[in-house]
Amino acid sequence: MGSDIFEVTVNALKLVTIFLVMVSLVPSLVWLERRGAAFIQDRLGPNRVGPLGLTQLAADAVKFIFKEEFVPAKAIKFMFYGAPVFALLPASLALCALPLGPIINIIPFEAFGQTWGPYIFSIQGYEASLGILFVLAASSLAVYPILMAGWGSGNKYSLFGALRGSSQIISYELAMGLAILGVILIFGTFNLNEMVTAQNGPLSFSAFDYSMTLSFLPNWGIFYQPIGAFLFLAAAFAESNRLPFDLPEGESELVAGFHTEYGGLKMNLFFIGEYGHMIVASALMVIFYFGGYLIPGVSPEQVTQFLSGFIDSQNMTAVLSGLIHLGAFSIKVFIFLWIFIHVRWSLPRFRYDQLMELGWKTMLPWALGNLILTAVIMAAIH
Amino acid sequence: MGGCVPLYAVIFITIFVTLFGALLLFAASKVGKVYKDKVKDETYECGIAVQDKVDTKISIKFYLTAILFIIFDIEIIFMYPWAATYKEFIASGNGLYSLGAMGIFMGVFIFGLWWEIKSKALEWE
Amino acid sequence: MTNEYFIAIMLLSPLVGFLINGIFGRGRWGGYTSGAIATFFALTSFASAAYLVFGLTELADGPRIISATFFDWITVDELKIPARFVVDPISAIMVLVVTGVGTLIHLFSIGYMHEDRGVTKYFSYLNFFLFNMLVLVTGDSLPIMFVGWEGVGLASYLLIGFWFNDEEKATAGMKAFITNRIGDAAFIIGMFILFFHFGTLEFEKINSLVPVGPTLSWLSPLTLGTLLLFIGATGKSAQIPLYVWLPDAMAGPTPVSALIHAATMVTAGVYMIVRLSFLFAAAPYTLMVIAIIGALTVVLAATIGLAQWDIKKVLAYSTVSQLGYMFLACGVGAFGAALFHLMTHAFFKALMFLGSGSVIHGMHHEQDMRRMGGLKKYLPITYFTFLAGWLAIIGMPPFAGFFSKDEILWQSFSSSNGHWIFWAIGVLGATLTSFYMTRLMALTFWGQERFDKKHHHPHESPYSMLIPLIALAVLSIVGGWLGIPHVISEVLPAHPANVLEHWLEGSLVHPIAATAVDGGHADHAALEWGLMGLSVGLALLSAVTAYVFYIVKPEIPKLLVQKLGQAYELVFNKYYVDEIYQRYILNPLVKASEDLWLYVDVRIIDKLTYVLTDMSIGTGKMSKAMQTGNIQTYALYIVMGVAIILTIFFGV
Amino acid sequence: MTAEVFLFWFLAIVTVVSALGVLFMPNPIYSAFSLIMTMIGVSALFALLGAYFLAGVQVIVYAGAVLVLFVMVMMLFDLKSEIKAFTKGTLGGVFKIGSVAVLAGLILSAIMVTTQGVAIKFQGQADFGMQPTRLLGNKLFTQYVIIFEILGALLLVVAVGAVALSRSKGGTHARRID
Amino acid sequence: MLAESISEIGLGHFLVLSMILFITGMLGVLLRKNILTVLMSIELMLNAINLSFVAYARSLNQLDGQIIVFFIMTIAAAEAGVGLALVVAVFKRFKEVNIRFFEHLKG
Repeated sequence: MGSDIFEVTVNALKLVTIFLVMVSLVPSLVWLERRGAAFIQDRLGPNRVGPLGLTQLAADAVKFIFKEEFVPAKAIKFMFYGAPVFALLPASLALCALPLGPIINIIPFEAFGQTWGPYIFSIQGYEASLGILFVLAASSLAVYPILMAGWGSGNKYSLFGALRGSSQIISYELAMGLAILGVILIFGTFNLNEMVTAQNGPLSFSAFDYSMTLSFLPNWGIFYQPIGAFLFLAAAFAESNRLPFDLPEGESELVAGFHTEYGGLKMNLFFIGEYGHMIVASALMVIFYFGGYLIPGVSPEQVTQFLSGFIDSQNMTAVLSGLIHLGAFSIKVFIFLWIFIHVRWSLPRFRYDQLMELGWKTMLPWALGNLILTAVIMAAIH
Repeated sequence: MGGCVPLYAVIFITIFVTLFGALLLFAASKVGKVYKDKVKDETYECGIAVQDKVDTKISIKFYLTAILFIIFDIEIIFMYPWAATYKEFIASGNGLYSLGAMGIFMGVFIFGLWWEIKSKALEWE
Repeated sequence: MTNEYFIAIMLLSPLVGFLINGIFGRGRWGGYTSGAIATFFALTSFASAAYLVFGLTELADGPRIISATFFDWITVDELKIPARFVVDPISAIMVLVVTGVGTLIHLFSIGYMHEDRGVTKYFSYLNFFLFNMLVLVTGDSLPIMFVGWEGVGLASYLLIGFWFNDEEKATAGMKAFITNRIGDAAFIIGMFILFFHFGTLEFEKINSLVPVGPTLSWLSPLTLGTLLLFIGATGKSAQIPLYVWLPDAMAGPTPVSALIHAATMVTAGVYMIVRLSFLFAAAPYTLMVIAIIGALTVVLAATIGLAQWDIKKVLAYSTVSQLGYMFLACGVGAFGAALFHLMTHAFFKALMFLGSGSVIHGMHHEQDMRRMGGLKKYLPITYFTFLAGWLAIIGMPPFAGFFSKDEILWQSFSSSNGHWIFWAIGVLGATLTSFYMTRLMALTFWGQERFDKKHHHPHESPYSMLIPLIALAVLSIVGGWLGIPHVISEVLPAHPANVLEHWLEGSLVHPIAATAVDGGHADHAALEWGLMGLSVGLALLSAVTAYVFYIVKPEIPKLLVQKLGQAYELVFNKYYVDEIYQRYILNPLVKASEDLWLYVDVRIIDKLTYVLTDMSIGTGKMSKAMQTGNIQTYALYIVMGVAIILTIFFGV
Repeated sequence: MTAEVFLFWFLAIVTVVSALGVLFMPNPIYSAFSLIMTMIGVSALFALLGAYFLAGVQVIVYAGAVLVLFVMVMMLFDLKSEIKAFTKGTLGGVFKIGSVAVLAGLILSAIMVTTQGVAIKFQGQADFGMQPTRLLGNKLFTQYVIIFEILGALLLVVAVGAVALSRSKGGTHARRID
Repeated sequence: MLAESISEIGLGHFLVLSMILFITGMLGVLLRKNILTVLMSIELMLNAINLSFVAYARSLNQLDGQIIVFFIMTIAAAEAGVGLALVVAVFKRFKEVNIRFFEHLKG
């Protein structure tokens, strides 16, 4: 985990920070969602506690912790308690594998009476060389908390919700996997960092020994995989059980789905997991199709050069550049999070059979078609 | 041991997250008050008298969906190494071979999908 | 390398056609589609055969051979049989005849069979036959030849019984198959004897092992083996005593009769002997037997042919008789002449069968000559082509049959293995042939129209049937020019060489005693001319006689029949051979089988098997206890088995 | 003790303990969750051996698909914890355990013989990048392409068979015997 | 010897671990009463074999072992799918998952 104490600490802190940021993003997202919903529905939303109702978040957190701890008599204790804890895992594991910024090169420096370094840090929890595979593997585990919760509650509505939810997740995983295949075809790698680096620079096509550069557009994946991007987005909605795909918690039929029996903090943990999925999905969207942490029109080297114009320390420049890119990444992710929220309050819910039909009979064939089209075009233009 | 960093990190974050959640739950259970009540302990079914058995008729469809998912998932997994090497194959002039090999496989895949759709295995009434 | 591909293409393309028609075609394709497919593959085969033979002519003199070894077919101890196929001067002729005539007959069949319900099946069988015939012809060892041998037998059986709804026809198929089986058994035994003696079955290796001098003993393996092989040949090539199946085989579709039962398959026996000439040449006793059988067959079949009314039966007996000539030629050591006659016979007999097919087609499946007559007006092209075949078969110069038949006659007279009696029988046969063939012409094409004009409207056949006829007619005319005898060529302006003799030189063995006589042919020129003239003259005379009998004065035959009475009955009933076989061979066999069944099978063998079954039932009852149905117990057995195997593995 | 060694022992303990969990848990659902743990552990071991792609596939296929199916089926069956997790028959049990022990001994000695104790070390450093996966893909699509296509057909057959089976009414004549 | 075998990892370690998992799975197959657990134990055995294949692949520096593991996974998934389909078909009718029950399916 690193060669010396400094590196180990930084890496560990990175992981913890990413996780904690994810956790703490949730209240703000909830606030955003409530305000956004109110805005869409021409209401005000929470606005009493603190400025713009922002302190509502803190109040909610406190309330969650102090809520009564409640376990139904029929519940299976281990499952019942385990489910919310494990609900946190897939999203955080996946999030930690995503590249959030460029690599920071630290040249040797003096501190505490000894020389440290040189180090190479990436703004990323850990760099899994087959990043996509890791993310897919992690998110494929997301079914279990749902099943555990459904089974552990000892409630038939929970069980129904869980089965529905897991069926839905696995169904859309296929379309998602196929959509990602298009991306892999284009970039020829599983590594997320390499993907992001490949999207650097202006958009340039090369076909039949003839290349064309459109300097006003960035070299983003969306221009190569427009259908794939749309399919991925739709599948991501289903994967994170968001409207219009939130069938597992269709309250008209199933009370509240698999978390019917949950309340207080346990419920909150499920929420964190769900929003975590949303964040991961948005981040993947950005990485695959929207240039990741890259700022359109400006390469990371240019940023570093620009910064070194008025900052002496090379290390400071690197860190600052990294943070700027992290900021760019966050902005892009937030745009997608807003799309998630906006869609939730704009579209009605599917019926369950419609949902399955959409997944198997529409998205799967489309994703396949997209894949074949991509492959054929790639072979043809060579 | 550069290659092991992710493994360490993954194990670390797994344990950390699990502990975080567990501790949070533990803390919450200690902080809040608990009022035990027979009716409260019952399964929540919107206030209607509880139907005792959880064992109700669960549609075989869920299971069928899962089994089809396994099969298609593996077929998609098989496409991953292909997608990763496709560029290389094209560069070495064997793009059509690779496309053909996968074309046959995909033909089988599409046939399977078509058959499932046609045989109404994917129908949810 | 390319030659290997071409051999593979030649062999496999009919097989491909067979598979395509056989698997996909059933009930789906009409006659034209499947016929076109089958013909295409036959043509492909012919094209590659032609390419190969052309390549063969390009090769330098000496042992000219194109071969391809595809894989090792059988490897058991000493017995090593590679799947090796060769095209050498001998098989080249056969390959060309088989694929060439085969293609023409495929083409003919399109017109002839296209309305039949099982036409796809028919064409697939035809292609199947072609494949097996090619295997027979090109195979480079006895077992491979035998595979083809059996394959063509099967194809023949299937095609004779093609209209299996008719019991008589199905029975004819079975008769052919079973009669052939007798010959095949002898063939296999002969093969075994040769293997015992030589330790190999590949032609080349046997060739190098054959002793130099002739084997003058009846019981030597060489004589016995070749005799048994010859019995096999009598079965396939319809010689005495196994000829009875061929006339019945006419139950099959006429193109099949032309291809299988006239041009190619029935000549397989002759081909086999020619192929193994080095072996037969070393066994003079066998040659003698072959010559005698051949000569007897010539006369016997020709006499039967005199009294038949069915147009196809006449041709069938004619085929038997002509095959007798070929065996006669083999018997006197004139293998080249046998092959030559085989080739020309393939042309004109196929032509005549197809011609008769055209007649039958035109007459709406009427085969009885008594209800024909005067057809030349209605079927002009068929008539003229048939005329060429007729002239060829009665041996009129310069038609093909003349040269080959004359060659055989001369050889049977002059060769050291020959004798003037053979020559005399041959000439008698030729005279008879001339008579019944003219009779056939007269009854069919000339004279009055004896058919019912209200019901029969004879019509000329479509072009797909006429083109093969014309092609074969041309071949029947010019085919003989490949082997013009020296005495004639010396007279002719350009002195055309005997192409065939030159072509086969080195591939064929002359009987060891015969070489001495061959040298001074110039002295025999006058004799040869004389004999030639005599036989042609006799044939001509007999033809005229027949014309007089059946056209000028039709009452003479009836008178003759009354006069001859008993003799006519004998001939008309084919010497009662079928009845004799039935009475003295088949019935005793059936009786013996019944006795065997009642006494040996029921009393001894069944008892034994009951004891065995009781024993196995007992064992089963004992081991039943192990089979509980409990899956985990089974798993335990697996675990124990693996443990035991591992223990043994470590122990050793 | 290098990081690799520590990871190996850690993962070995995790996998073995959870494998024993599969064997001894009375409730099949807990067995299933235990098995998931084993699968993930084995996947981590794959990663330790440099087989990153397989590690991912292991989790996606086994943990993410096959065991989901198992768990779903169990929930479908509504199985309660079993009073007796093992089949009846003490003598048979002893026999089974004995045979397995013998087999285990044999396998162990085989391993010891072939690897000479622990003398065989891994050569070189495993490549942790994208390269092995590319090579794997290359090999899969050249040398093993026939098997690959056959497996495609097999999966089709399984899909069809599973659908057919799920529609069967279960019409045999077996009696219910307790 | 012991200390060394703890502090250094080689092919043998992975093979022994694989064997332990395999034996555990085998005991599960032989002893468990529930057919579902038996199926899971089979999966466990397959996993153990996979592990040794990958260890050998690493040891021999060849990728063939990994490809075979890939294939085994496919087969295992197919086997699980069909096996569970059968179990479900039996359960739907007889409500029984005891492995001993399957004895009575004969005839």
